[in-house]
Amino acid sequence: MDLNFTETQDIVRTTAREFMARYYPKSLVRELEEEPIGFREDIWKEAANLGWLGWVIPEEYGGVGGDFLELIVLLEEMGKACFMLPFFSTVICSLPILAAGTKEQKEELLPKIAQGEMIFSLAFTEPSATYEAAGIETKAVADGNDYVINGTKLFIHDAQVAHSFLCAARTETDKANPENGITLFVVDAKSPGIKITPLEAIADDKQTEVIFKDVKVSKDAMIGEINQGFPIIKRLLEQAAVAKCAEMMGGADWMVENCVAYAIERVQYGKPIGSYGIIQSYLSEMWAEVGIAKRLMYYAAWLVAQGGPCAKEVAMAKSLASEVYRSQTRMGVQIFGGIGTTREHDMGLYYRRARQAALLFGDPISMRERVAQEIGL
Amino acid sequence: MDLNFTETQDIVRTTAREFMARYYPKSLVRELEEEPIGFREDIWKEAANLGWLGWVIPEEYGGVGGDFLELIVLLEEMGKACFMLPFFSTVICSLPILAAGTKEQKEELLPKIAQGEMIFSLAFTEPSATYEAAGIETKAVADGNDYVINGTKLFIHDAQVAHSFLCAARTETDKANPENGITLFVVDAKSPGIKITPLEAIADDKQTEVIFKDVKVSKDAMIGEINQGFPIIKRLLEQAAVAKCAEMMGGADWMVENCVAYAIERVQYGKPIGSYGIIQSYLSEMWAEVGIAKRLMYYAAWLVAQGGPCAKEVAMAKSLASEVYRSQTRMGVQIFGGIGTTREHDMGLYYRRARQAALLFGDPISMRERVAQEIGL
Amino acid sequence: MDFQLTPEQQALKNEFEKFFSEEIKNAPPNWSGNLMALFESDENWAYHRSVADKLGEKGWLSLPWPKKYGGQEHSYFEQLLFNEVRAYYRVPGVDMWGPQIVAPSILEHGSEEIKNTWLPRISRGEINWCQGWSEPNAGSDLASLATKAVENGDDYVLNGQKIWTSGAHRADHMFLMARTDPDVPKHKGITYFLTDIDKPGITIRELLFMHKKRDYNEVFFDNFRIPKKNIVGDINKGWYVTMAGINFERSMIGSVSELQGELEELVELCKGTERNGKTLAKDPLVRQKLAQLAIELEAAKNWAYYVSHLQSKGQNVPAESSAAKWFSSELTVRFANTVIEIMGLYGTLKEGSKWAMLDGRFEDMCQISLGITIAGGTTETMKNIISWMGLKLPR
Amino acid sequence: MDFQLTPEQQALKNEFEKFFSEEIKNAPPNWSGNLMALFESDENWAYHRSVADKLGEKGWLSLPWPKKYGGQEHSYFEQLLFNEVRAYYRVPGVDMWGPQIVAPSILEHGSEEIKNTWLPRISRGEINWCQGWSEPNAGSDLASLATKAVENGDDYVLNGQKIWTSGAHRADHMFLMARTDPDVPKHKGITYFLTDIDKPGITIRELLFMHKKRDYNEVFFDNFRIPKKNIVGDINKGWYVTMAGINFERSMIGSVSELQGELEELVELCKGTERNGKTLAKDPLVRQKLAQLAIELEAAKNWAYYVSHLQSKGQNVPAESSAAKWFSSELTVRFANTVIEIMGLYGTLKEGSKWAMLDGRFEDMCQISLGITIAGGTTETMKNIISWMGLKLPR
Repeated sequence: MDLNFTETQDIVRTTAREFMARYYPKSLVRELEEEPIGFREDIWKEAANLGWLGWVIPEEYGGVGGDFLELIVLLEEMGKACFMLPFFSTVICSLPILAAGTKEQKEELLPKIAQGEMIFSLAFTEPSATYEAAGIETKAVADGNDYVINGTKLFIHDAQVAHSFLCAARTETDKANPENGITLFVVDAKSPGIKITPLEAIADDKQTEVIFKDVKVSKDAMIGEINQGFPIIKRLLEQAAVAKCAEMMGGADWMVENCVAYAIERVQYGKPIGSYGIIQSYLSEMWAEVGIAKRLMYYAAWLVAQGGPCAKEVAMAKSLASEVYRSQTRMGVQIFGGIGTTREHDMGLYYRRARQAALLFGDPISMRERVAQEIGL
Repeated sequence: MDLNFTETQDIVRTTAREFMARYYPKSLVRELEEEPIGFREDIWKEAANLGWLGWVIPEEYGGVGGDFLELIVLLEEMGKACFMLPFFSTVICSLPILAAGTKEQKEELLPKIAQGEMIFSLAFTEPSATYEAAGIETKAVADGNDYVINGTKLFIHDAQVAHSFLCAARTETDKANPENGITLFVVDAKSPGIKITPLEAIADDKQTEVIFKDVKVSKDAMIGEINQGFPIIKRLLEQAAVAKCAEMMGGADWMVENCVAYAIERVQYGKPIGSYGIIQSYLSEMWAEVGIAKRLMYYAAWLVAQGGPCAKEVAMAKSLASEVYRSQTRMGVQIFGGIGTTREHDMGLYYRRARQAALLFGDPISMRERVAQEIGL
Repeated sequence: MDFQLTPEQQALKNEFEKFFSEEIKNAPPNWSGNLMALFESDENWAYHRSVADKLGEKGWLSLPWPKKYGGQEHSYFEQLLFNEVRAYYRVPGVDMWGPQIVAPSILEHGSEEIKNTWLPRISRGEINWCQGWSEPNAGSDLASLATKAVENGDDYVLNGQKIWTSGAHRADHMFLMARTDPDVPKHKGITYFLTDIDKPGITIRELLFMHKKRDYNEVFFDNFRIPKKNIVGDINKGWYVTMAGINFERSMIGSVSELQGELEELVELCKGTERNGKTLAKDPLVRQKLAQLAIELEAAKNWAYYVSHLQSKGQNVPAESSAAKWFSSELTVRFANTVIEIMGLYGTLKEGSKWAMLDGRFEDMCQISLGITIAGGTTETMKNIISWMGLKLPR
Repeated sequence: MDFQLTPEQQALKNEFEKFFSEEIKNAPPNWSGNLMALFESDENWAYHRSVADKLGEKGWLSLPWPKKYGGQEHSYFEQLLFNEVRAYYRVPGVDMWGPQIVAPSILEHGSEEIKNTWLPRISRGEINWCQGWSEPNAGSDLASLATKAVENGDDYVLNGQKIWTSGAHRADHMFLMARTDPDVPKHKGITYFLTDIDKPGITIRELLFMHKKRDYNEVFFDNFRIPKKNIVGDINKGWYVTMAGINFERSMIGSVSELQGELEELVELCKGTERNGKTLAKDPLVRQKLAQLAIELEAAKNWAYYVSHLQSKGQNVPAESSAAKWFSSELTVRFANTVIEIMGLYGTLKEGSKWAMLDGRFEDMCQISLGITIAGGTTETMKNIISWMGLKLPR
């Protein structure tokens, strides 16, 4: 056992920090939040040049061939910087292609992803607002060499800039086991019949409603076997949940560091507020709980990277990170006082993101239910 | 609206405080906790002389003819003093007799209760450990002019000193509505077939298992109509739940007062611990939350006293008082530090009672479920 | 102890009920009734103004004042009933400051001239106030304020900066504190001024809330002149004038009552919303959460009644009212966050989103409520007041 | 980052597993494995002693010590694995103080004579220690201790009182701090002594826990003599000797691991217990509560591993280990209270009651765990350490 970061992990972190300091100031976060598209070609290209988009893609497909834990370190820094470009969406969609795509699909798609030429959006959730298989009602019906997709996808990130969707649709109805009968397709975002409508949400992340109306995709666009999409998606959701934890914990790090710094600097009644017991109590809890949640996240991420069963630990990490991030950002606002509630201060960026991220890829309640199943209840 | 205490309420409080100071020191609480019977005849007689046992019994039946809110004030003081004699059990059993008994039953039983000659124990709960009607499986079967009772009652307070039980038994089975078919009986504690076994529990209150094996009671011992016992019990349970709140909030008052006093007196690092921000944070929360829970309790008690519907408010009061008392006694231990965890210190008396009382006459979870029903969910 | 309203109280409450249940029907189409709603659009502001005029006419903006100054001589308890009913229906029309903060200060410390000049205008609801107290370096430690006022002929000339000035962009007047003597202990060199703000020397700059709505402002004074006759109380005694201004109905019933209305809507929503094949109303976790909110609201309501009862008996209740402030502001944050948990992904959608639930009011509330736990005394300051004034703990 | 145990670590862990899973079979019939269980009866104490002898023989009481003094030169991480496995099986046999508190102090500050006299006895598990640190007026502020030791020939003569002396009634030796110079700043006049306690001048009085079990004692010194050769480190330097004693495996893995075992039993219990017509395991509220406990345990375990990892790299980690102490002791209280909520009325029944569940262990734990949040540094002190040493906040 060695809980130190590897040298590569350290390098990834340093590079990411330098990148963010150089290209991604907080003022840009506010700009991107207020724009409908929220994209910067130059930054995207720069990220691609650093190999980030292809970090976990093997070299044979144009990637870096790095590992999942390095990606986690990178995502922490992105969370810390409130990175809004469609990196998360694209990378999580690359994972099932890598895991379940045919050689042809990999050769076609992965190099483009790695080079930053193909932005992906995951079209999974629907008005059922769940990550369970039963929530998928979008249908794909065979029609010659094609499938025809009909349905509404909701809470879909980054559709507004995506070149392609990774779309989960039902190709068969199995009431007894809704996990059967789901199939994954890569769908060109410019296909006729796709209608994208922005949704404004608390984190000003770019969510949309995506309606598929008689959208045709070729059979070749299927990732994995027909009706066998859910196991692939399940793995993807585990990876995405841990990745989301990394973003959250990166944000939490920002918050603890900045709250501590402010408490030392801000004077009221002639003393730094950080010298008052009640503020020390808040800050020590924040530091400890964030630290503890983060170690659990690393463990879950390591299990994910190992490729074995990790459903329990991922659910644990997602639930705890979500709860901790929510409650600690709540406390953080209290440390900063009025200024922390303003648009011009960064605290609100994190408070709002905490409330959104807690619900993405499994909210704490559903994650605890998963844990209950896994511990034998 | 007038939220002041009445003059009588103030007198009851003063009298009770004097009584406790004179007859009921904390050393006696420890003695009573360690004795299997836990009773003092002289104190009981003194309480009867003050009219406490017949406080809410009309004068025509030998009582004082006081009101329920005065009883609440008295119970607060009892809670504050950790009063262990079977006052609570006896008084809550007197309420349904008063409400639903025949004139003969009232004339026979109530004067004895008022004079302290008849101790009652409520034999309601069973191994099902619930206060819902469905939990009653003890059966009473007609046999000539008698009923024959068979079943196990569990978590029964004060059976070890009771002259009589108020026992709920099923005289009819109605699967569709388990509230039908329950009948109340007054059962002589010396009846053949009753077996009482002590249960040791966290508060060292006197709980028992009471087994009824072919216990005969006369039809005349029925309180209310056959099969119609549950509405009577329901009312009793509401009264008992609020009464338990009063005990809890009295205990909470003890705790806040004593924690504050100790925080002012106890010096560490050259300053009273009450001058440290984290301790001030604890104490201000304790004071506020206890105060808030208490006002809700008074409101519920007033509704109970009015005799109208009060299920929602009683459930609210019981849930909140229970949660607050539990969490505040937890904090209280932290204020006192080591000494508060010892047998010789009083803090533990309250910490232990908080954990027991929270579960009696409806635990917070079941009370919240009741509230959910009442607000239309 | 008697929780029954007197017949007079009940009659008055019925009158309030009747008025506000009607008046809410005049709300503009996008009226959310949230805290900052009145500032959000000209339409909303016009609605607020129209209700204010009606309330002024009815004498409901001066319920507890002496008759001599146009008041109704009601107790704080009747004021509570008014605040409760108005908030339940989410109707605006009461200036945040004039009737309950400025007026008590004037009543206690103002000269007859001040009283006769300002009180009638406040009771008619015609002034829109903003508050010039906090400064960047004077938050919880308010008495550290640095804005200077220097005597100059019949005026004082102000220089400095205020912050957190809610609604300054809609207001026409400001009440403020400024330092008139820098050489004495900080509480003893402050003076209390009233001023219109439609004149030179004052700059109002927006300070958006984290969700981009405008409530706060920064206000800058650059040789801003206020006539001496607009001083309330004595020179350098402004701190004590301010303290009189906290002597209003402090039960927080408004927040509680507004949430009570929200809870009722939520129950209906949960009964009509399916999730995973059953309604939210049937989910035991949702039931527990909503029940807990209902309990906390009922408790906060009873506490508010208690605080108001004490105040109506003439008691000064800093600890009790601080507990009310703390408990109900934190409850508002908890409430909004709990609703978002219950709604799940839908809960994060904003007002105006096609798929938002209850107009996205809770997405808004889970942010705006943070301000309530800070403005007018942070949660931590409330705990200090309880500790020091209520429990007499050593500092 | 690699969470896989090395083959050597895995082999060692397997050895521990094998030993303790066998050894628990030798427990006396009423052995609960709770914190104070070893003190509860002569049988329990004998069980503890018998395991201690075996552990001493295996060298498992001195895993991280230098070989020179009978140790195994393992890292703190191997010590953690030992502590984890032992706690999971609830086996006693490790003196609470000797191997992990007294020994590090001796190793760092003791003379060769002290080392050669005491270390072998500790590593053989033959000494039963009790701790003479806290006093009635020296709790969190330990350096205020007032017990005096005055030089007299070859001895020091002690007068004063100690409190919270766990297990003094079973112990045969005590390590203690006493004031040897009252005229210097309080940290600088304290000396560290070792002594046997089977001699005149010492009185041990029981101080029962709130549930009437005996763990604590008060200890009174009345001209109690300790030979000078039993001083560890220099005269008046005892405070620094003590500080070395906190340099042990501080991850709190033991508490966490014990609760992990409890959780597994609880899951089985809930699957087999019907309430209101269905098993507790099927109740969504119970599922959420147990899942939350499982999550917090897994988190605490990972944190413990992290702390131990840092320690095994030679880092001194006051903030991290304080967080471990705080989090896992509070978790123990939360755990016990949650279990009682789940069990309902049954949860309050004591060990030995006919109807008690899981032998009433949680009724006991919900009380005894309070001691863990206080002893060895209160939750509040832990937060102070984090604030001051971890976050560098001003005092």
